Amino acid sequence: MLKVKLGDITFASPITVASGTYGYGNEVEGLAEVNRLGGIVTKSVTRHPREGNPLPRITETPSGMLNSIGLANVGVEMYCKEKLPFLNELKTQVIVNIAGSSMGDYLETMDMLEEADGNHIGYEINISCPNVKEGGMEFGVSCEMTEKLTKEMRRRTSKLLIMKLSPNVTSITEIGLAAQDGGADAVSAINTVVGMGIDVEKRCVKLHTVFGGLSGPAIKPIALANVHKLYKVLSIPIMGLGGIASAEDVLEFILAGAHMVQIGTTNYINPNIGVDILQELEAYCTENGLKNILELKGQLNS
Amino acid sequence: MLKVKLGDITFASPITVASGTYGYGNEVEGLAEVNRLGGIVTKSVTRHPREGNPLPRITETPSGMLNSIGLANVGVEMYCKEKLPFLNELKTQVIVNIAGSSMGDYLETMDMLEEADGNHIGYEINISCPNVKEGGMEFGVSCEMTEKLTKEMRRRTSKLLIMKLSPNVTSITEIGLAAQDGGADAVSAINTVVGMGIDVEKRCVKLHTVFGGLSGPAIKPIALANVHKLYKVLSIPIMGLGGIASAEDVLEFILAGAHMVQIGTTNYINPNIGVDILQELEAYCTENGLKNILELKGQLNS
Amino acid sequence: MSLREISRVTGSRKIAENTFESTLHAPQIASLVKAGQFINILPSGDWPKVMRRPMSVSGTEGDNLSIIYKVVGTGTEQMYSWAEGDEVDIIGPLGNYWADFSKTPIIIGGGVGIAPIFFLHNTLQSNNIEHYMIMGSRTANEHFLEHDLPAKVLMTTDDGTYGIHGNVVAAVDTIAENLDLSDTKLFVCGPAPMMEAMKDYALAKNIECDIALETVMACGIGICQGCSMEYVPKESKESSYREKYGLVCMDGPIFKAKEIKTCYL
Amino acid sequence: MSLREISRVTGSRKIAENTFESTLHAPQIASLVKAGQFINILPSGDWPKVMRRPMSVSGTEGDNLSIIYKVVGTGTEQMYSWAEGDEVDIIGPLGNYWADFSKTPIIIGGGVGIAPIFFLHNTLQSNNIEHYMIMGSRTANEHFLEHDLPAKVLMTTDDGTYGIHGNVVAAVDTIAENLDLSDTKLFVCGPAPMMEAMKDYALAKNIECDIALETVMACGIGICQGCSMEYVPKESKESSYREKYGLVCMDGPIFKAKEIKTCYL
Ligand SMILES: Cc1cc2nc3c(=O)[nH]c(=O)nc-3n(C[C@H](O)[C@H](O)[C@H](O)COP(=O)(O)OP(=O)(O)OC[C@H]3O[C@@H](n4cnc5c(N)ncnc54)[C@H](O)[C@@H]3O)c2cc1C
Ligand SMILES: Cc1cc2nc3c(=O)[nH]c(=O)nc-3n(C[C@H](O)[C@H](O)[C@H](O)COP(=O)(O)OP(=O)(O)OC[C@H]3O[C@@H](n4cnc5c(N)ncnc54)[C@H](O)[C@@H]3O)c2cc1C
Ligand SMILES: Cc1cc2nc3c(=O)[nH]c(=O)nc-3n(C[C@H](O)[C@H](O)[C@H](O)COP(=O)(O)O)c2cc1C
Ligand SMILES: Cc1cc2nc3c(=O)[nH]c(=O)nc-3n(C[C@H](O)[C@H](O)[C@H](O)COP(=O)(O)O)c2cc1C
Ligand code: FES
Ligand code: FES
Repeated sequence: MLKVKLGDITFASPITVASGTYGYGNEVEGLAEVNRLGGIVTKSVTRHPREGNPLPRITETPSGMLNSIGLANVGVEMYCKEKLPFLNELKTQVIVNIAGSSMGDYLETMDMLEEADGNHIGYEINISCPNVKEGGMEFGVSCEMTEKLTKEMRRRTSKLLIMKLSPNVTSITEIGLAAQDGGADAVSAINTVVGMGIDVEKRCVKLHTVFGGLSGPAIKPIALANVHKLYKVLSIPIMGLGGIASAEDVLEFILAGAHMVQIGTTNYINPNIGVDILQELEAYCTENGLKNILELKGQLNS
Repeated sequence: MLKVKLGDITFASPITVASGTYGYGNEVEGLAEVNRLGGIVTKSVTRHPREGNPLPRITETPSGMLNSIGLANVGVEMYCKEKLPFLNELKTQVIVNIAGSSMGDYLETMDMLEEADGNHIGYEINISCPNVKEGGMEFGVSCEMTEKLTKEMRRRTSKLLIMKLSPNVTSITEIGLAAQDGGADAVSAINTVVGMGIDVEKRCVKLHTVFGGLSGPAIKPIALANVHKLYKVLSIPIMGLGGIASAEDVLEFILAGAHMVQIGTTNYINPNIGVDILQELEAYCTENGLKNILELKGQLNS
Repeated sequence: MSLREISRVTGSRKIAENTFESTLHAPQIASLVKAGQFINILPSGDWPKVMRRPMSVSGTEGDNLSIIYKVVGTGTEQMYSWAEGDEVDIIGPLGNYWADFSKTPIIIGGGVGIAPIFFLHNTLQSNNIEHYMIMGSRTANEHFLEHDLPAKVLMTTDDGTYGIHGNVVAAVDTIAENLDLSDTKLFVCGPAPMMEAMKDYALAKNIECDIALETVMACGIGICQGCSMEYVPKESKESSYREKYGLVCMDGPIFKAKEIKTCYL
Repeated sequence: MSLREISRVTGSRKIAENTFESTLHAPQIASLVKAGQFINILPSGDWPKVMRRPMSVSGTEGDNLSIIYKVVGTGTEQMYSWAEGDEVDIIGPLGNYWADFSKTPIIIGGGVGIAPIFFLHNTLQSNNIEHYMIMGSRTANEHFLEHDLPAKVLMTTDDGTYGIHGNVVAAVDTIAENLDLSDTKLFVCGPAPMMEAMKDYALAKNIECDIALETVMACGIGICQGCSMEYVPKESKESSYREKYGLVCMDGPIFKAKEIKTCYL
């Protein structure tokens, strides 16, 4: 009832977990039933290891949080050596998230992943990280750059290619169309929204980098709007994310036009939220006589 | 301690109330001490009366709300006849918010207000309403249009001219600079963020117009980021707004670079929140030995 | 004019399945409020949402007023956990009220829509105005059975577990048979389908009918323009401000049946 | 490995000004947790924030574990209102723990930083390891006076209202006079300024010193990378992943004083 296909790949359910909120799947051992998820998207991997931004890096906000982690990660070489073996053992679909500061970065990282002995079925390309000077945002706000990067990557892989879009633009649909024209199999939307916090007592910013990315339930309405806008113009499927915290939220995204969803920040509160939700969705399908959850996709009554 | 100047105008405090969340000052009689506020910004006034969007028009979201009122208002003629007399009696500063669908609309409305016998000390120009097809958003996302409109208005009035900016753009600073170049005395930021809600039970959108504007504490981090970005490039002052719910929030905006602030959605919970806050701010100034609250403006320690 | 009052909880009790009555000590509002009006409640001191919760007043007794509510979400859950003596910030009285009882009133409440109907019932009674009262619910345990009610009261349940088997329309029809309809007026509050049915009935039979609508409200005082309802188009085709849409908080909550395009808001 | 357990509140009591101790029935975590480790708490079922609240375990007794906290915000307010029998979702045990007691331990806690120090104290006691304990606070009523403590315990208050007048550094200095510093080890947890002072002291006197840091945490299990601390730069200048920044939740909360760039996080 929950089975969905993206390209040639079958996912046991449309429920996956978002990059940066689930590590590489091993950290949640004992806390979550990883293998029951539809899939996991790894923390962004970059060409070289990154130490990340100076602290402080996170702060809570009303119904959300700001982060400026700065893509701290082991780098693609270590990823292949240390993280890949565990990921290869998983029975859930693995999507590797790639970030970079330049075209070369992105492509080299992908080349290395293509050559590595990984079972991952696809890539999510982070062209929308607002938290590092060179976080790919120059790609994410430009149609030309997005299309070019997508094309180059498409040439390199026959695995799933998913471009992750930023909401911090005047028109997300233009960027989405560029990704589609470049040959992406899907887009995911949204990455975090640019925000800022101030510590009044210390009279200083709450994140060392001044600006950071807002995530969590606070941004759900923004995410839904972006997903729905994309749904209306794209012919490729959309992975919807942003503030999902319940089965009802997932249904909202599917009704808005999402083909699959990712759960991010809520994993911090409940590392098994994805599995909790898919159980509820199964019950929902049964109760509502749905053969497959995607019968609801984009089905908004007027 | 709270007195601030904007252009030639002195405000008893930097605390004002946002357009659309305080009506025309008369509705809160008995619930709020209007005359103790620094000022009030009226509901958007348009050239002709507007019935507003079909219902439903509002819905709650995590720490916020979506609205698509559609600028329902009496129109400028009725405004002058029915609302102006009451506003003229107020001892607080009145800023009239103008919205429109075309250059002609905006300018005619302003001409009529200039001719009317109003005590208002300035205008806030809504070029950022995401809720009507012709809500001025074509102005708010374009530097050229913003500058042109600002210039035309500047020629027509010597009263305060404040352009109200949208966060739904790739670069708010470009629009802000255009307003400054056009001759605005200040900008206010931010208007609502585009969002959407879905009623899962009914499988329909929660707002008749599909998309609406997100406001309330959920957007405070987004508003702060925009205010701070503007502060770093503009030479004209900024009225900061978006999610303010406490004196601490006001201090956050002032530290981020706001010269004055507006309180919006929180008025619905507490119509006297502005006065409550300014009392707290007075106490804060005393405790912290500030002669004037604006000593804090932009004073972020690093 | 409405005012804001920090009231005190004087008591709460369960009156039906998942339905509660709370009384608040609120001398100023209690002295002003009329049947049909509502108050806008801040459910708790650290209320995390951006809107208050509107509730019809179900009655007053001296300095106290009461409300009746179903627990459906965060706000009503907070109300349900009010303890005696808790302070509750309320704004009221808000909206218009039931008026013009020159024709024989048949007052009809369904679900928690019973609240303003109870208040009306008591107002009519203390003014010695003869009236009929109909209370509808889906099933017996949703009825406030222990309420001590005089004659001319009909109870209905959709499932027949108590009183008349059927909905309130059937009950009204029963009463109406023995009445001069042109000298009868309906006062209605309840769930949308019930109100819609009563509206259709009243229009079909040409009975005067006032209906108290419900919708989401941000401000409750005519500012946000969020609580709109749609009028049946007027003769004058000029579509202008508040001709096409009314505000439930200010122009209502009570509207004439013939003015209302739909009760589903 | 950590696990998630739905614990039950078995009791709560006030132990000092604005400071509370709660005990949770959590058999699995209680059996695993070691002094210095923490748990990550979901303060309530309808918790409106996006992060759990980390709390050091202050001790265990059979199937129960205890925590000590100051009420400072929404989360701790919820904890303060826990009733016996309430279910509380916790994750633990998390982080590293106090280890290596081959040198004479001087264990030092300030404010609610006392929690993991209490646990350490009990661990040392049950292993018959001789040690000194210093508890610092700003003023008398912040001390947990009724705690029944053995000898070799010094209490300090900044304002002299109880015990030694002054801060914990002064107290350590007093003890240290009669000890071989090279055979002494400090174990510290408390407010940032106190930890920073102890760090400087330990480095100046070349005393081994382990410090339990605190910072905001989103996940508590090494995923979000939000809980970073900065290391004193290493010899090897290669700046790479987790060389420059450590994660308090995984690499800590306990770090060696000489590794820590600053205790202010
Ligand atoms: C003028 C007026 C008078 C009212 N009088 C009463 C009364 O006497 N007793 C009573 O129990 N309720 C009354 N209501 C409805 C009451 O305001 C809602 O039940 C309440 O706001 C729900 O708050 P919550 O936080 O518990 O639920 P939420 O979490 O806000 O919502 C829970 C569910 O209830 C639905 N809901 C929320 N608000 C409304 C609404 N206004 N109308 C219909 N559905 C809604 C939501 O869509 C959701 O499905 C009245 C409403 C109005 C406008
Ligand atoms: C490993 C670890 C162990 C801890 N052990 C204990 C303990 O045993 N007892 C105890 O009382 N507290 C402990 N804390 C701190 C505790 O987590 C915070 O006090 C708690 O999260 C505050 O939650 P709140 O919702 O009540 O306050 P919030 O509303 O979140 O914050 C209130 C105020 O406290 C500050 N604050 C919040 N979290 C922290 C933090 N982690 N460090 C410093 N300041 C903070 C905020 O900046 C704010 O000013 C520990 C923290 C960590 C990381
Ligand atoms: C702490 C943190 C770290 C993140 N790291 C990444 C990352 O490395 N790569 C990426 O593409 N997105 C990253 N994200 C963004 C999320 O994948 C997701 O797009 C965003 O948080 C919105 O979803 P949510 O509201 O469900 O969290 C991160 C988010 C958070 C909160
Ligand atoms: C119900 C509603 C109506 C609004 N109407 C207007 C309007 O007419 N003109 C305008 O410029 N802004 C309008 N706004 C936007 C607010 O003035 C403000 O920019 C926005 O709500 C963000 O501030 P807040 O989070 O404090 O509410 C409206 C906002 C709300 C919630
Ligand atoms: S609730 Fe705001 S206008 Fe009616
Ligand atoms: S709290 Fe998330 S990595 Fe430490």
